[in-house]
Amino acid sequence: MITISNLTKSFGTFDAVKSVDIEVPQGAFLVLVGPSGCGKSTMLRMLAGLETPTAGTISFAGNTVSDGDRGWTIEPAERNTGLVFQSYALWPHMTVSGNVEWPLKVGKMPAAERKTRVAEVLKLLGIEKLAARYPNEISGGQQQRVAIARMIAPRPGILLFDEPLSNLDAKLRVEMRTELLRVHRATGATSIYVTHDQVEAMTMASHVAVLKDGEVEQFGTPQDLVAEPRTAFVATFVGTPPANLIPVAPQGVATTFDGNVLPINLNLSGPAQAMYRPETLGVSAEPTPKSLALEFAEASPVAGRIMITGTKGDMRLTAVVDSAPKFTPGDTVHFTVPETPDALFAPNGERMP
Amino acid sequence: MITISNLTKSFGTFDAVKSVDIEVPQGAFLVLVGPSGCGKSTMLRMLAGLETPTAGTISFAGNTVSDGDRGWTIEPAERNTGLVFQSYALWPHMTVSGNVEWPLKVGKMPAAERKTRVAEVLKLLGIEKLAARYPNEISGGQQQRVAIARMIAPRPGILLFDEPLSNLDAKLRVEMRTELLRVHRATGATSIYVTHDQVEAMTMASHVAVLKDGEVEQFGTPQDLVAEPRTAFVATFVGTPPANLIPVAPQGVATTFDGNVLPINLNLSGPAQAMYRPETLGVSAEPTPKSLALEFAEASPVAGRIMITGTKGDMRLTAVVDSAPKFTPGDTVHFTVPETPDALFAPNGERMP
Amino acid sequence: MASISPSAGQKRRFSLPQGLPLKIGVLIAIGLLIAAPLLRILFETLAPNSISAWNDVVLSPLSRNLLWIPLGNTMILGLGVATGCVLIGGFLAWLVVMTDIPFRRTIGLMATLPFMIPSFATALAWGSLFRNGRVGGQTGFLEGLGLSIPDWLSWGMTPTLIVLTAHYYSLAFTVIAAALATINSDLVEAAQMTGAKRGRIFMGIILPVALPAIVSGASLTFAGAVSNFAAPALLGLPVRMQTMATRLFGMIEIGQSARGYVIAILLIAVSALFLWFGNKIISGRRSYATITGKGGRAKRFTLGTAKYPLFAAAALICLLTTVVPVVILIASSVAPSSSALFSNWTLHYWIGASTPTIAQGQAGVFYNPFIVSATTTTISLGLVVAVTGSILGLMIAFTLARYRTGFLSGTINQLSFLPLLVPGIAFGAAYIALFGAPMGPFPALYGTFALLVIAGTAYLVPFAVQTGRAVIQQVSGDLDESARLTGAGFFRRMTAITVPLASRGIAAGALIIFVKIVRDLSLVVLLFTPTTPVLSVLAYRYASEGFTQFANAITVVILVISIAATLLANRLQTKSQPWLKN
Amino acid sequence: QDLDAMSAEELLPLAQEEGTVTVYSFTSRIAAVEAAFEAAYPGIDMIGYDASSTEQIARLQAEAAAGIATADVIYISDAPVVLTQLLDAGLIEAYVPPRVDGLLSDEFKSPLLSQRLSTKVLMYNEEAHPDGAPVDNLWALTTEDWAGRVIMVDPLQRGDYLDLMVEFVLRADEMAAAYEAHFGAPIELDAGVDNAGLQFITDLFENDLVLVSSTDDVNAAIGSIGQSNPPIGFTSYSDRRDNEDEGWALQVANEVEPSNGIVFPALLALSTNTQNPAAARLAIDFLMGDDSETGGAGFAPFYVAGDWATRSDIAPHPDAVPLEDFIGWSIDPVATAEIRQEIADQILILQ
Ligand SMILES: Nc1ncnc2c1ncn2[C@@H]1O[C@H](COP(=O)(O)OP(=O)(O)OP(=O)(O)O)[C@@H](O)[C@H]1O
Ligand SMILES: Nc1ncnc2c1ncn2[C@@H]1O[C@H](COP(=O)(O)OP(=O)(O)OP(=O)(O)O)[C@@H](O)[C@H]1O
Ligand SMILES: [Fe+3]
Ligand SMILES: [Mg+2]
Ligand SMILES: [Mg+2]
Repeated sequence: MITISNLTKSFGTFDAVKSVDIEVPQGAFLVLVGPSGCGKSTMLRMLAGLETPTAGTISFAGNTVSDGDRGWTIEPAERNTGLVFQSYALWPHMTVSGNVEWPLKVGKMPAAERKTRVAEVLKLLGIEKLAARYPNEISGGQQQRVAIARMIAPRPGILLFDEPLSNLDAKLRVEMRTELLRVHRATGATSIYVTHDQVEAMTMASHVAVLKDGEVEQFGTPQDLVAEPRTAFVATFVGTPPANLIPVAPQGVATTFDGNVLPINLNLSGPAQAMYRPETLGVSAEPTPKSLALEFAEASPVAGRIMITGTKGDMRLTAVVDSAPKFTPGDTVHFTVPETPDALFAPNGERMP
Repeated sequence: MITISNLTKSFGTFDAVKSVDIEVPQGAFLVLVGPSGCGKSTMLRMLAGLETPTAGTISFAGNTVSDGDRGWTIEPAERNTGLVFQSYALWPHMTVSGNVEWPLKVGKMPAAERKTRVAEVLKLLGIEKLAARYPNEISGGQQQRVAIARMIAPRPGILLFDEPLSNLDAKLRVEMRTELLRVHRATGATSIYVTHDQVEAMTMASHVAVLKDGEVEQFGTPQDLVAEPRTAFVATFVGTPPANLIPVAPQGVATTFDGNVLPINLNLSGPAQAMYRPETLGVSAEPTPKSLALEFAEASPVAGRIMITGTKGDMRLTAVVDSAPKFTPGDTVHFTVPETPDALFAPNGERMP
Repeated sequence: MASISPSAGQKRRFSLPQGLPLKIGVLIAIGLLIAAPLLRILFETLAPNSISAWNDVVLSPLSRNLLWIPLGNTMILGLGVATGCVLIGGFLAWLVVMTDIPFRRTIGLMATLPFMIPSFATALAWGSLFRNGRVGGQTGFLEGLGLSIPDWLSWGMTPTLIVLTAHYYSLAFTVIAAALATINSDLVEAAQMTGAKRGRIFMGIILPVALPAIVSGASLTFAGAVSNFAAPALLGLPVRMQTMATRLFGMIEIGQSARGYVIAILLIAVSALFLWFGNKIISGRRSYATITGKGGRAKRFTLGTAKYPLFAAAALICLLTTVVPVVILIASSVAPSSSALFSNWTLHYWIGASTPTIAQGQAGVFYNPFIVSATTTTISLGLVVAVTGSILGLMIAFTLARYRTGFLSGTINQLSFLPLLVPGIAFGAAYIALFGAPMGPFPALYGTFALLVIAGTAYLVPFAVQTGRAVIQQVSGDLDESARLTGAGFFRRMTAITVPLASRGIAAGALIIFVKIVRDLSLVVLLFTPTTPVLSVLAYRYASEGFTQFANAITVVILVISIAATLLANRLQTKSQPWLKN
Repeated sequence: QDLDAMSAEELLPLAQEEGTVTVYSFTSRIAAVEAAFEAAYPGIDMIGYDASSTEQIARLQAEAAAGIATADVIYISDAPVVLTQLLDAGLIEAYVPPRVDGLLSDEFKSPLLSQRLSTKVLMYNEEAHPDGAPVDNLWALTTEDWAGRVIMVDPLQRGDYLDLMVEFVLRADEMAAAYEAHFGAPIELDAGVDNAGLQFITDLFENDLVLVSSTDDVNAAIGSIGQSNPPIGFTSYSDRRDNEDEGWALQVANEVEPSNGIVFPALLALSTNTQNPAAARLAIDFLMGDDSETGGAGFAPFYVAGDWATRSDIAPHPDAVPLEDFIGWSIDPVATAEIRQEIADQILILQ
């Protein structure tokens, strides 16, 4: 079990992580998601012991390993954690197999066993043919896989992944995530995994933490998050595609949607944000009484359907429909809004009952 | 117009790119997709003039800029191309704004204009607050955006992007691709864009080239590729999720599907590979006459539906269904196969008529 | 290995900021090795009978000629030479390391040589071309052609500046080349993409990312220039140009060592100021990490049409600064008369048997019974000090590169630089006084090889620190971090990660140390028991007897040893960095 | 017993018991002495340390500070510095072997034993001036004729040249007389200059005296053959012996008013804390030469033209002017040491 309490990390005056409290059960697979720069990597680095927290503590199975308040931290070497760096951090002077083997050497694994293990993980990641190359002689995605191989080879007790599959193609990514899950399950290790890929988050996670500006917005199972986003931010952040938010305000029995009055009564007492999942929105080339006109942005086939996005000022709506007229950039798309939103959030982002 | 003919690049005995022929019309937006290590970055680097081809030529608007056969290439400086490096290649000794500004200085843009332009692109990429930081003081996704900003600031005539959005969160990625498309359209520049994100490929591309092992598997519009994959490889590579392939062989009037005889007559004369789009497959917890039993791998909500993946040996099937029973890892999932496949491919991968 | 928690026994709590133990360790080491002797020198000048020297030097009617004018000259020399060296050395380093210039290896080798050629030879080479009739004796080649060379070109500041630059640029070259070798080519490529021309990329990207190396190169060449005695003495004295170094030497020589030490201390103080400033530049938030964990490609710049002009420029520099002095040096070891270097050559001084008519019957160096043993001693001393100096230097460099800010780092940085500026004789004397006698359980080291090694290490460690730090700063921190996560300890990481990545810089430092100690006289002569003399002492013996040819022959032997060491280092270099192959 | 009074024969057994003797020598010729010594006294190992006077002094002082003593015998020049920094400081002591006591004049016995004499004197190019020295009075060097053409080593970089300068001051009266002899009028001193010697130094510097850094440079400048108008300057008389090898035409100016320069001693002394007192004395005895014409093996390395043995019984070298015909001033190290720094300061201001 990993207990993170009140964890804070500041760089100068900038707080990258702010009073984070999370409990990760033994063997859990925690996925951290959040916008670029929200502090995910910083979290992982603190868990790995590479960064001393400014405040707060981290404990592994009840033993405090980092104590920001007292300014100490146990050496990374003694934490039995492994980290796939976002920057890979491959050692340029070692070949691919050298990179994977060195940690095993440090761990005093016997030579014969080491050889087998290296071959095994390289095979697992599909890079066995590159064993003799140097990191600057392989492609970006190959480098990323070497970084993963290097980390999992010594079978650390806690696996930390910082966007480990970001540079892989979709096919490989699907395979790799299955493999990583297998590694995770086989060792019973607790894993913490940063990703921007929603599908990855949904399929791999036993728990998800959504971070924003260094704070945890919501922590729960992936299903919870999609079904019951606690804030407007979470709603727009999770899901493939994520939900839409439309600023609404009461106007008599009708409601203004992003300024347009539509004959829909939401029973509001004041301005709010209405959440609509993409599959609940409709799309047409012609206006309807309950539609909003946006500028067509893009269309793409997804899961046998069509995902259509329109923008208007800051607002961006995505609908997933079975079929739709063919739009070209610059066209106006009319998004039809259903009677009831999937959720309502206060203007400050909190969920309304 | 960019004409690539017979382009080859070898590293020692290894051919990273093999006789590639492509014509990219002026103002097109070509997306390169392909598995990790297939030569995408190498292609871009040759287009940028950073790598001299081993054979073949590249010409821009009729002027040959690289000639591998004669071993010469025009300086990158004289090509008016911009490249977002997969590794970002930010200059560590310059601040974020310094990184963006330097190319403008080189381009002799007047100081006042430069300032405006830097502020403008930083704003475009949402990193205006980081202007005074050094690259080692910002997150991975922020670095990636700086790399983009630096490339687009001087408005080069040909834009080359090497997985420019891979480290951004989904939300930002959607916004950024809209912005990049806007930049592309505004300047009329020809763009070549490497990505592993299918949605990106589908929404941004005017043309897509699918690479495999350094060769072009298929070149066409995104719609073509999804609708008419020319090879089995392309079929399994494009689409969200990509299509499934099942090895089939005639067995009297029936057919073996991955070894299992199903009462479906495909009129085959020999073994082949049948392609099924995920949305045509069904899923059930119980076997049906026309189903294949696989081990459940993962499930994830996509576009209001559920995407379910099962594996059996090397075969991996993905179905997208409106609803499905709840499986847990280790369960058996039965994928029901429709009467007619969406396409048939010969065992060597070629499409059968 | 499913357990999450480290067992309680593994727990180690650090209430100290990271890096503090390392800093303190290093500080203790250099405190003992460097600060103690320096303080001793300082106290010597504060003794009751020498304290007046401070007044004499700083605040008396003598100050003008004793301190201020020499100080002015010294600063001009230091800054001028450092600038020149960084530009020339940087230029050559760029050509050799980053471009496809023809004969790269040869140019690279040639560019490391000038430092190995004694600066007096370079000064003589200048004289053989530009000397005019002011002093009398033989005039230079150009006057021989009938040209009239003005005094300012023959003597004084201009020739001294040029000669010292020609001598020291190879230091800058070595350091900068080591740093440039580590630059991922994608940084340069990104600059090429902007349309920037070569010169622009060089000035805007390459030099700035190699800034730590430039600062190191500038510091080393600055220190070299301000402490060099031979060139200003040969070229400056005839027009009464004095530098701190000539003054300091003179004061010690005429028995006014307290004044000499005061001058040395002031020189140290002034230089420390520059060093502090240089360090300031590179210790900000800026990063110089050019070796990153995303293996960038190793690729060379193609020079295209500029190839041959640039090659010509490089070849000319190398030729003038290496070939000419070496030819002069060799000629002076085979010419019976120092005033006619190119006539009546004889190999007597090399292979001749003892003839009573020449040099009081000295046999040629090859028949000299001392030469073999001296060569062995010299080489072993060089090797040992190169190794110890590199190890200590590496520790210091690592500390400085990783923990760039803070008072302790500043102190370490300054201290580890100072020995460059201390006169060897003062340093050696302080060493005898401090470590000569038995100390507690340690036996008296005086007269032992060990003392010489320790003193040599302390004396020359600045080279290893400067070259090492420049390169280590370019190793991205996450490479070390990812090694920390594997559980590897400090030394393990050092040897497996940092050293190989910085190997070129470390090798460069070791090479410079080797060359320095092999050539050094003042420290060696004071500390060593010359029953088996080293080569430099041998050369000194001959020179002091007026057997210049023999002295020069030995200098040539030293040069050959140095070149051999360079070749060896180069070889190891290429072998040890296979990932940089092209 | 009193070692100082013992003869070499008496010292020998004691010395052999000690077994070794270490000599700090300012000249590498000690190597030849070592061989000869070990041949003469088998069983005693002589160890020669070859270091310049300055280095010897630094070393002795540092050793003293560390409380160790490795030297037994000091063979050194730079008498004035040695007297103040070593003898007065008690680091070395005088010893005169009884055997040679009677063969030395007093000035060579105290305060320290002088083994031989060297010079810094005015030399000229005899190829350019076959009829003898171009000057007959030192003051001629301060005239227009010799502007920029008098050369010497910077007296602030070499002790023996500083001693030469000091001697001019110590001999101010002779300098004054020579001035009058040369210019026909009594000397008028500049403001702030209080004697003729200093006036000479001042005038010399003002006459664009050329300074270089080593005696060899001076030799080459003055002596190189093939010069039409060679400079003149101060250097070692003994360097004339290299004329043939080096292509020089150095000759001493021995008919110059009031003198041509200085004659100064090379000193031999005992280290105060010597561990090998008998062997040390034996070594000094050996270095003083045997009773033959040329001083024998112990003195052989020093029996060169232009250097003179202090022992009256060693014959002058046949190729050189004998000491008694030589007009150079013999320095008085004690008197020199007294005003040496002061003169150095004056010169410093002149530069
Ligand atoms: N210097 C080299 N020596 C040998 N092979 C190399 C070298 N550089 C690249 N390669 C190989 O060339 C192939 C193409 O590399 P490239 O970087 O173009 O791949 P990519 O398509 O961009 O892959 P990714 O999506 O992983 O970035 C890879 O298989 C790589 O291993
Ligand atoms: N040295 C530093 N000084 C100041 N701010 C810093 C420093 N290092 C990181 N930051 C800031 O801390 C924040 C968190 O960074 P972190 O790398 O944890 O982000 P992240 O969530 O991993 O983002 P990404 O998804 O882009 O990788 C970022 O906004 C970054 O700009
Ligand atoms: Fe001996
Ligand atoms: Mg990150
Ligand atoms: Mg790539």
